Amino acid sequence: MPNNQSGSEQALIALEGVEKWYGAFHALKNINLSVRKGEKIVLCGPSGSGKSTLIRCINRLEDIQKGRIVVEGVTLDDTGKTVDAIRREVGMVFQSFNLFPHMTIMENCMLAPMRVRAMSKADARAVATRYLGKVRIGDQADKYPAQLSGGQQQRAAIARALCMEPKVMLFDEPTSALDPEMVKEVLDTMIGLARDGMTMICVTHEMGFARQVADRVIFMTAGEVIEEARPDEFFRNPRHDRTKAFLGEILAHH
Amino acid sequence: MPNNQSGSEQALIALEGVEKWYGAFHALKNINLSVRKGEKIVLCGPSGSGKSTLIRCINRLEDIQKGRIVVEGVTLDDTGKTVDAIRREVGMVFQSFNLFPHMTIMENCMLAPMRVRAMSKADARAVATRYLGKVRIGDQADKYPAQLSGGQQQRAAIARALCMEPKVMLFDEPTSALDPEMVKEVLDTMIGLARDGMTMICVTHEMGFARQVADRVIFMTAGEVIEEARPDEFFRNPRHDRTKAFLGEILAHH
Amino acid sequence: MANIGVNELLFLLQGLKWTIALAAIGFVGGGIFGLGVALMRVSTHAVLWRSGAAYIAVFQGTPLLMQLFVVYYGIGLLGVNVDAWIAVAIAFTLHASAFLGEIWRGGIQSVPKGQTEAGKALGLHYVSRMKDVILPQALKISLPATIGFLVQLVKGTSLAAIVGFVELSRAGQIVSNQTFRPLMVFAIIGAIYFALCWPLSLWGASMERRLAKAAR
Amino acid sequence: MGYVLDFSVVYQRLPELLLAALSTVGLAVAGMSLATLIGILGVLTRTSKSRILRIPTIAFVEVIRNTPFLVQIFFIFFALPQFGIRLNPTATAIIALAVNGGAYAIEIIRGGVESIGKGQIEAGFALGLHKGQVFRHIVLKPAFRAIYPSLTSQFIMLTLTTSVCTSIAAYELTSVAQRIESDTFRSFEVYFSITLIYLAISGLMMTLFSAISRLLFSYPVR
Amino acid sequence: GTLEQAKAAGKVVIGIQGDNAPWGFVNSSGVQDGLDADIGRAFAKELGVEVEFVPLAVANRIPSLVTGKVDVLFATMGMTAERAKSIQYSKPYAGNVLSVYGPKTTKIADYKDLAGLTIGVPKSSAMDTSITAGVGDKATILRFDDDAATIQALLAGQVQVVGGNQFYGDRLDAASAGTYDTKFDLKTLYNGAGTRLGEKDWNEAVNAFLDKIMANGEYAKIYAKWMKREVPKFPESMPDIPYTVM
Ligand SMILES: Nc1ncnc2c1ncn2[C@@H]1O[C@H](COP(=O)(O)OP(=O)(O)OP(=O)(O)O)[C@@H](O)[C@H]1O
Ligand SMILES: Nc1ncnc2c1ncn2[C@@H]1O[C@H](COP(=O)(O)OP(=O)(O)OP(=O)(O)O)[C@@H](O)[C@H]1O
Ligand SMILES: [Mg+2]
Ligand SMILES: [Mg+2]
Repeated sequence: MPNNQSGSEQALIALEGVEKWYGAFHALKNINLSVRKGEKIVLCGPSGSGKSTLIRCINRLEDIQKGRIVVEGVTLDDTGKTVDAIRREVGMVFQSFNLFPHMTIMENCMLAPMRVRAMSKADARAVATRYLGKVRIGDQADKYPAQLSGGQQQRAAIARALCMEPKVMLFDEPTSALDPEMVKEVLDTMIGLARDGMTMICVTHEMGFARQVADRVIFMTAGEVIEEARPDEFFRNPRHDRTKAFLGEILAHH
Repeated sequence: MPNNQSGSEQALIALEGVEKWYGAFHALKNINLSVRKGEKIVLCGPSGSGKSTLIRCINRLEDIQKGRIVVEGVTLDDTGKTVDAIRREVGMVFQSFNLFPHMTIMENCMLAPMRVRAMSKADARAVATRYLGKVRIGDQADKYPAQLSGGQQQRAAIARALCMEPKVMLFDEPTSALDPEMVKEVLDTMIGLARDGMTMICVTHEMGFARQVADRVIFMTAGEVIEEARPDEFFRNPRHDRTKAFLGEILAHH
Repeated sequence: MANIGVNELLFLLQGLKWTIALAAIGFVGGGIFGLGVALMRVSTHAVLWRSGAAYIAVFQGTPLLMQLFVVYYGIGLLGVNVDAWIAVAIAFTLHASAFLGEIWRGGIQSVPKGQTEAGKALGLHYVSRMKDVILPQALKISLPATIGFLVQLVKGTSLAAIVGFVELSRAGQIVSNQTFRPLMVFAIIGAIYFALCWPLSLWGASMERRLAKAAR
Repeated sequence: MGYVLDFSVVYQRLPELLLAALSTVGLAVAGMSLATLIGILGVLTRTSKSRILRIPTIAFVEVIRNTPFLVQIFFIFFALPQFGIRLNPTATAIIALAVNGGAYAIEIIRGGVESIGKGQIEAGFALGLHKGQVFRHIVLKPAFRAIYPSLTSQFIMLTLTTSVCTSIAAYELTSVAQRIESDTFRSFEVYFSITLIYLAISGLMMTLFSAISRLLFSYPVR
Repeated sequence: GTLEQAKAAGKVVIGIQGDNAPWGFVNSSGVQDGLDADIGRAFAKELGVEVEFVPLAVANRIPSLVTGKVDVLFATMGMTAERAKSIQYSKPYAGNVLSVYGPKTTKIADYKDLAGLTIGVPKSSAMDTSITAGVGDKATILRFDDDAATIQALLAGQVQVVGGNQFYGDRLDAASAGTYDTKFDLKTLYNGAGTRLGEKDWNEAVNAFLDKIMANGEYAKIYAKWMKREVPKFPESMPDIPYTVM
């Protein structure tokens, strides 16, 4: 799917013919994807279909064997320089939060701006304060991760990524480790981000969220993208049988 | 709520004025509950409301500071004897499975019957085979827990508890550690058990399950039972504002 | 002034025999009592775990040499004649049980609480819960540290010279004082210890790798 | 038995013993500090992708852990002068303790580093931190917290091992005790007393270790 | 136990050094040998009993005696007044000329020439005591576990001189011929057998035995075999070191 978008907006992220193997296991098969600035993509699919692998390739937590990944004009190659450049522009929020347990929330947020952007302590604190406020946990700044509820931790992880003021945010099932009540607060935070125009790629099975904010829903199975559509179309009229079966089950016991 | 049930059926489990503190924290406040043989209770409520604490008190994984817990006529006191007697009659399934990782599924299931019921190896194996079949993982008997999927592990945990042929089963969020596709298989197993007439107390937020099998839904908040009703009533017409808010949120983003 | 010849080597190997016997005593005694100490340390009974803690503090905190001395000569001073073997057995047991107790306590405590709870919920009594559920897992976790300690114990047997055992190190000292070649003698001794300990270390490391692989 | 315990000898020479005890503590603390440093650097080379760094580290660890401390200290004191490296007893003792403790520390700390979840390291990378920064800011502290008990008990052992340094004539508690013993033949009194002094030293160390742990590792975990 | 008990049991247990050739050592066949061993054997023969040697290290000589694990010590024990408060010495039965040894190239004639040097001595030895008293804190004294380590320290250059017994010269020559020589003598130290304080029976038996072998020439033979020197003249008494139980 070469970049034949309306042209006025250049692709912020482009994956071209990406192939990824784990040993003999073919995890990603000929992935082509291009994301414009401000676009919000929801990625879904059954367990093991390669969703996490895909977004982890984008900020080079996994390497790829074939194809090309371009972020903001920088092509990811094997040099540390392009990796660094890209990681500075791409924030990531993990399913399991991965907050640093030995630092307060504030310290978690200040670390990367100070070490990577060489910000002064005061500046880093100001940035952290701003984003912690944005995700509405400014009052928790001086607590340690273990002292926060799951929802609060996940929002802290979002704030930490935002403090680097990335151009793109990647979310890997950011709500699935949370209990039902906490899901909402994290989703609300993400909806807020989406409204502010952040470019987002989000792995999630929260179909309400997909309906509300996604520009495109992408459905993967067995390492392939088999469906890609606007959310209303995706839910109303899925083309593939596999998609239909999946949607059936996901929506069934809810 | 003294035991004023229809009388034909005696209460299998009765909690009377139970109070529980963790240090200074008042975790359970004046809990009164009586469960008849064959009854299925669903316990729900926000995080931290004391649901786990409540069911853990029933088989004495936590001690209580006030009140009385009676299981099948035996009053739990501080002697090891009543604790043993009750634990023999009450099975429990944990959210995190807690299978013994160094034993195969078969060995997991045979351990307690052999050690507690002094069953012969052959008898224990026969019982284990029966219940593993019942939860439809008979073919996984000789694998180790780590070799099973989450849903299979949880079903093995159910089989393990069933092998003691308990009068009551306690479930503590048995599906919340599972991914969406695996939830279904465990719920199906539980529905099967319910149909067979097992007495069950189940902490869960799977409202479909509650609708389908519960005789009563109990809603807790801040250590208190604030609502207790038949499921249709509970969902259609919750009395408390707190319940309404909670249900609103749980059902909203599904 | 002799040279280091076959006789001297044989003499050292005689010492090696004692080294192995002493290590075995320490490990058996320490293993049995160490389990007791570990169980005391994880007990919910305050008196038990406090005594366990005090035991560990005292016997980890004093040199093995001094423990041997006190057991062998200190008790002898009271007019009780203690056999050297018994003294060694007692002192090595005290020393090893303190260290193993602490290592195994760590192992037991790193078995998730859910395992104990699952055992309880199944109605298993204390002995079965420990023997069938907790200890096998704890032992697995602490195996590398246990082997590490065994290696240190093998080397620690040299201190038994104070109660008259001519084990490897003492034999080395004797040979060194006859030949006046301490460097050569101790190089040989180092090599013998290495030959004895390294396979143990390797075994421990391979065990560690196996465990790491088993845990997903 | 006719023997009468007489601690007055020890009491008279207590100042000497206490001074020597101080030296023992000094040797132990210096040894531990350097051992920790060796441990941290060793973990980096031990886990390095480069074989040129990794293999020698492994060899170092295996040789040191599987040979007696006495042999190691003899080697440094008596054999290194042949290669032109002549160290006085105190320096020899500190280096031997550091090398011995360091070999153990490498393996212990490596265990801690490996216990850090992959997610923590990935989170660091995802924030744009470099490898060194990830190690320094994200891995090190939780790793030390995880292995602190084994590291400190190894260090208590190291403290007691200082007594072996007497064999190269280093000045420390055991050597002074042996001198007093040989002057007076009051073996029991001397050995009982230094047993208590060693117990006091290790008690002090344990107290200090737990204070450090409270200071550094008191962040809550679940 | 007592002398009577030993005779009844037909065995005397003698504590002896295990690694201090040529006084007492275990030879490479694992048999106790040396001057002390021969004298010990003669002592047992005199009593008409078997001998059992317990090879001891420096650190456990006295404890073994005091706790009754051995009956008597023939363990190269230099006689000093301070030590005599803790054990009962017999008459002296061996002499030991202690000297300072060093490289031929350094000129040292007495204690004051030792100032500023690093001196090695075996710990718990009379050389240690003498040199410590003689130079005080004007020199660095390193105290090693045994003779082998002390000599090795000199060879390795870790010390500049050593204080040693009369055999150091031979050993240094064997290691590096013509490099080292004797600088000056510190003193002659006499060794006595040790028994428990207050136990008359053992002390008298040892003294009577020593008198006898010195008179009948057996002693001179043993001495010549190991020491390769003239038998020195032993003092009749020493201040504050009683030879007998009072
Ligand atoms: N390090 C690895 N080595 C080998 N196979 C791997 C590795 N990581 C992932 N896989 C395999 O790659 C496939 C894709 O994994 P991935 O984690 O991307 O799936 P996913 O779509 O995110 O699934 P889920 O919804 O369960 O998170 C899976 O089949 C998985 O088993
Ligand atoms: N060991 C403990 N010490 C102190 N407080 C505790 C302890 N265990 C639980 N609590 C507190 O008791 C309250 C009830 O806990 P419980 O686990 O029963 O809640 P829950 O209703 O099961 O919540 P969830 O849905 O999150 O599992 C919580 O506020 C919790 O913080
Ligand atoms: Mg995934
Ligand atoms: Mg709970």
